[in-house]
Amino acid sequence: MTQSLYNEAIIEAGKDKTRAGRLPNPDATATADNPLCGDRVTIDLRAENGAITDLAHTTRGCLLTKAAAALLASHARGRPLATARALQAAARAYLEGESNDPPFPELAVMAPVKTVKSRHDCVTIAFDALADAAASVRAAKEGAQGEE
Amino acid sequence: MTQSLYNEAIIEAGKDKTRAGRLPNPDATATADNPLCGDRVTIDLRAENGAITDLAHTTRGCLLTKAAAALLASHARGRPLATARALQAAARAYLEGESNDPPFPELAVMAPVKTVKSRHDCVTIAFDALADAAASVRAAKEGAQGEE
Amino acid sequence: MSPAPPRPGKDLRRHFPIFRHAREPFHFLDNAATGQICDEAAQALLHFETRARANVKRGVYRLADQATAAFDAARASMARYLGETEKNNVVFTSGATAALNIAAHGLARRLGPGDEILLTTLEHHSNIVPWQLTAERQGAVIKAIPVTDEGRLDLDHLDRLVTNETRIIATTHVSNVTGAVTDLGRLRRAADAVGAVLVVDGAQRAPHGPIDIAATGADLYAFSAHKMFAATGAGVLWGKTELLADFEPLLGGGEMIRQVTFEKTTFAPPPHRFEAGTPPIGAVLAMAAAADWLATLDWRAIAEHELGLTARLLDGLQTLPGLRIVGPSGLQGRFGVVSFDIDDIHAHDICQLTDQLEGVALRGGHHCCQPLMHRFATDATARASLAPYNDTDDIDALIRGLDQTIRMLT
Amino acid sequence: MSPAPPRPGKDLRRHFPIFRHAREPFHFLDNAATGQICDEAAQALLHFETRARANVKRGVYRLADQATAAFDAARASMARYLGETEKNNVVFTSGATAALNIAAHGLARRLGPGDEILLTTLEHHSNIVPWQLTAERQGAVIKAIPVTDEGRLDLDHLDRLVTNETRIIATTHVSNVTGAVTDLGRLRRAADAVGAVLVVDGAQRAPHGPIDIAATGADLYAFSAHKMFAATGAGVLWGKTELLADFEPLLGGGEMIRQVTFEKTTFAPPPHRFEAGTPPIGAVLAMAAAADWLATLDWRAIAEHELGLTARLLDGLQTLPGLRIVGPSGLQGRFGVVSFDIDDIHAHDICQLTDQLEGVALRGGHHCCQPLMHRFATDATARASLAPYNDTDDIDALIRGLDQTIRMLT
Ligand SMILES: Cc1ncc(COP(=O)(O)O)c(C=O)c1O
Ligand SMILES: Cc1ncc(COP(=O)(O)O)c(C=O)c1O
Repeated sequence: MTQSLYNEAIIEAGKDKTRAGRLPNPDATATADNPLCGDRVTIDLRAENGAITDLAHTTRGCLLTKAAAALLASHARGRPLATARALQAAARAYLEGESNDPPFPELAVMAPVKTVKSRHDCVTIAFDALADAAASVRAAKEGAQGEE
Repeated sequence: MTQSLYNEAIIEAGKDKTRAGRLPNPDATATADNPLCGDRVTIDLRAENGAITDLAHTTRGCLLTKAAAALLASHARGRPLATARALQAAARAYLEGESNDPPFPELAVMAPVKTVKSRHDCVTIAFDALADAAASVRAAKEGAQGEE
Repeated sequence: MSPAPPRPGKDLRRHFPIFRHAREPFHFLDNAATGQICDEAAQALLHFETRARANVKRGVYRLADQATAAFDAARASMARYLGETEKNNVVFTSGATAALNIAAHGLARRLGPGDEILLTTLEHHSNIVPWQLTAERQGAVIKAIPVTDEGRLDLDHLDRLVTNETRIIATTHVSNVTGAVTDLGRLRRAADAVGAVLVVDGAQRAPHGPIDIAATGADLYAFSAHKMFAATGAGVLWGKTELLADFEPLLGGGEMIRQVTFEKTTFAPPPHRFEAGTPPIGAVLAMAAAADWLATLDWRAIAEHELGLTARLLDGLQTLPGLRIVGPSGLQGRFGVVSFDIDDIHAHDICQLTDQLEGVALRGGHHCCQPLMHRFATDATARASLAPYNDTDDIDALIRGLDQTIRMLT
Repeated sequence: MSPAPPRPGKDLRRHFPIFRHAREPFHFLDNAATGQICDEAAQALLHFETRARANVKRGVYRLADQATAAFDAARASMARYLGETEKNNVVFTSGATAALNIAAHGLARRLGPGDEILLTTLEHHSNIVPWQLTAERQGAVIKAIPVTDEGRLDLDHLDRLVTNETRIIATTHVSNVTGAVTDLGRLRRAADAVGAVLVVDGAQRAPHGPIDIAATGADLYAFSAHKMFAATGAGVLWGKTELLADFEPLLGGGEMIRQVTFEKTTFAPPPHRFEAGTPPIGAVLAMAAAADWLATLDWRAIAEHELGLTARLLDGLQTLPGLRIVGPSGLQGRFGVVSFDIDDIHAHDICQLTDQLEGVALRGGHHCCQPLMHRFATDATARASLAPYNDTDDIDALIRGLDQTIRMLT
């Protein structure tokens, strides 16, 4: 039997509905999915002065997907838009064992997932959606600046 | 190493050129080939009163093919056309071990080929060609009778 | 006299190396995805690859001749498993998927614009996508027989679905999600009424003992070796002589030709026409060894055993809160494949936890049956699927695991 | 420090189970048809099939997760064998033939009526027939680079053969009949001059050690596992990202889709798009194990050893009456594949007798190269082909056997 993948902290995070749902009038929305299992995370984002001021996620998927989305959503609020890509890379590196540090401390609860390769995507698709949403806010802002 | 497949008798029959070549004005000609190795036997036939009066074979192929064609050609002269199909079936049954009797005694030299399945066709294509040639003589004769 | 066949369950399990070697509790209930390999198949595979390896269909040295003879005998074995004597109607493929693609490609020339291919909502993607590729190329239309709330084909309106334009009916023999057995007789008559070809996906039927292909009424029949307790990498397309003779090959290459020039190539007759390149020889020989061994088992006893386990499973599942069975709730006309979902718990969480807690191997997902998932308004189900080596310990571990999973996650 | 790699010849032979078990003289010189399996591949195959079997890409229980991870690692191994880092450019197939068919099907959309595909007279049927099927469907034209009297590509008139209509150049890397190595640099430049795609059949190159795919200049590269000392039933199509991304799949089925409805199906990105159905998992893992092991060998020493044997073979053959070598008579730009015919003795008789007399496994026939046979005005040749485990005893047995054969039959 596999080492315990579903620790208390993951189960709790998976049930956490604090940032679950949609935002009204988001600055950007992005969806990422896992074609192999159909899981899907949609992230709505609001930003100001290059920082994430608010975000919410709608997640269809397993407990790991929900837990990762909830943890990421709590962490990301208030962070610079520019860090979203780095978070995405750091999450992958952490799961694949290329780095010992989680992208942020709370994600350390996902440590048991490292050994279960087929579940890595469950954790990373929320990061994918956030990175895409952040990129599209920044692109829109640059576009707007360009027009000035 | 395989049990001796090429006995003296086979080698001798393979070199026998008595009935090798073409017949002038044959009553029928048929060709059979082995698509896997490209071997090919063409048989020319002359017949009278339902019996084979003369035949010749042109054989492109290995020693077994040549030997089988030569042995068959010597045997078939003077036999009823009607036996050609039976010879064909008997040759196959002999090689596949379904019958202990060769279609005619001289073919017993082919006994070692029984255990080498990939060479069975080398022996049988001459029989295929003879059966086809005989069938076409008979068909032609029947056609001619029908017109009388 | 041959010895009595092993009894289903733990006795039979001893013929499968993986169970002899398992050190931890190992309740393998993912047999619909792949069966475990039996000793006979493993030995045939290993013998060929490590002691007798040579390429087939060409060589004359002893090893090559023996390999060719064994390959030929394997064709006869598979024909026998199908209750047939003509071995040349057995085409060796890399699996059921390849077999269905060869069928769909071969039948393409029978299809013109507006012609119809009738599938079913139960189908595996491997019996949908090949037809879509063919339909698109020929301008044909795809229709599908619907499914009842019990996960069976709904044949009530078959008359309306089968039209004068129906050229092909392609159906699974046994559903890999609900376990329902298709009424092939009904479909055969429907096909006959309009002169359509009946293609049967037997991937989930082949592991359940010898098949009487004539009784199925199938014109073409496909299955995979790895699901019938042989190795990965081989399968069969069985087809009627006249049909196969008319098929264009899907793949070109060595061993499938009669003569090649740059101007014109002619093809070998079936089955070779469809076996381009070096075949998966080891896996084919393993499949034949498995088929020969399976034919010695007592399938009446196995069916009874598996239905007993299915009843135990259905009973156990029905005690669990929030659990819905996707498929027949009874034992008639089904095999031991049972899918279900649980309120608010994702199928992957169910599978991960039952493995973690009780060592149960269960599959979760869409099972390559997205149209069927859509029919049942779900993204994914969990699925338990039985083989002759399963026993009550497997079922009980599953129910225990599910019970704990539900407590943990709700 | 890792131990020194085994020396080519008898020392290396100990790593191949078939030679350890052979009871009679066994001089295996049919390596171009299939290589013998090495211990590493046999163990990986057996381990997966009998101890670790689960289907890949879907399951989450431990066994399935490990199988998926191993399958993924195998992709990385094969990329490494090709000197590449991007594993997703490695498509697993059932063999070189399937790989070339996927390539020919995928490139079809680049071809219109009158467009040209340039092949060579050296090609194996598996690198001819797929292009003919594609050409016929698209109305394209097939041309072929001729061959010199030494059995090498004749590139003198390449300028005239490559035209503005040339969309694809498909060539073997190493001839399976003459052993000649293709000057891929020349063909790469010719392809670049007109914007054509370069497809390379590496079936006979893959057994000769790691490949620097970038240095070959290939856009697409195909080979089989069974010729590189792994199991039957697997192979690779390697392709550049942009090309594969643009390919339509040849086979439809499970595991290659993104979303399936009866109305519309969307496909997964490469490599999965081309891996419909359950893959030959055991054979894929065996191939990766073989590739990893092959990468540890001393290929400079092996090349020297094989060329030494080739020289000994050519020298020996030249002493025999009525014998003609079909291929290069020298050692430059070639591998140890040597074809020949003997006046008035059929290739099959040569092969049968050398096996019978000396236990030599030799291949006779057209070697799936009928256009090349036609070029040399013969129906069949006999062929000896070398692997790292061959040694002088094999060559000497062959020459002895040929000598006796000629005496017996002439
Ligand atoms: C040059 C060449 N190309 C392609 C092939 C086809 O390989 P396979 O039969 O393994 O598909 C072969 C082997 O027969 C070959 O020698
Ligand atoms: C009903 C059904 N059809 C077809 C297939 C495809 O079989 P394979 O993946 O072995 O080609 C499967 C197995 O996944 C199946 O369950």
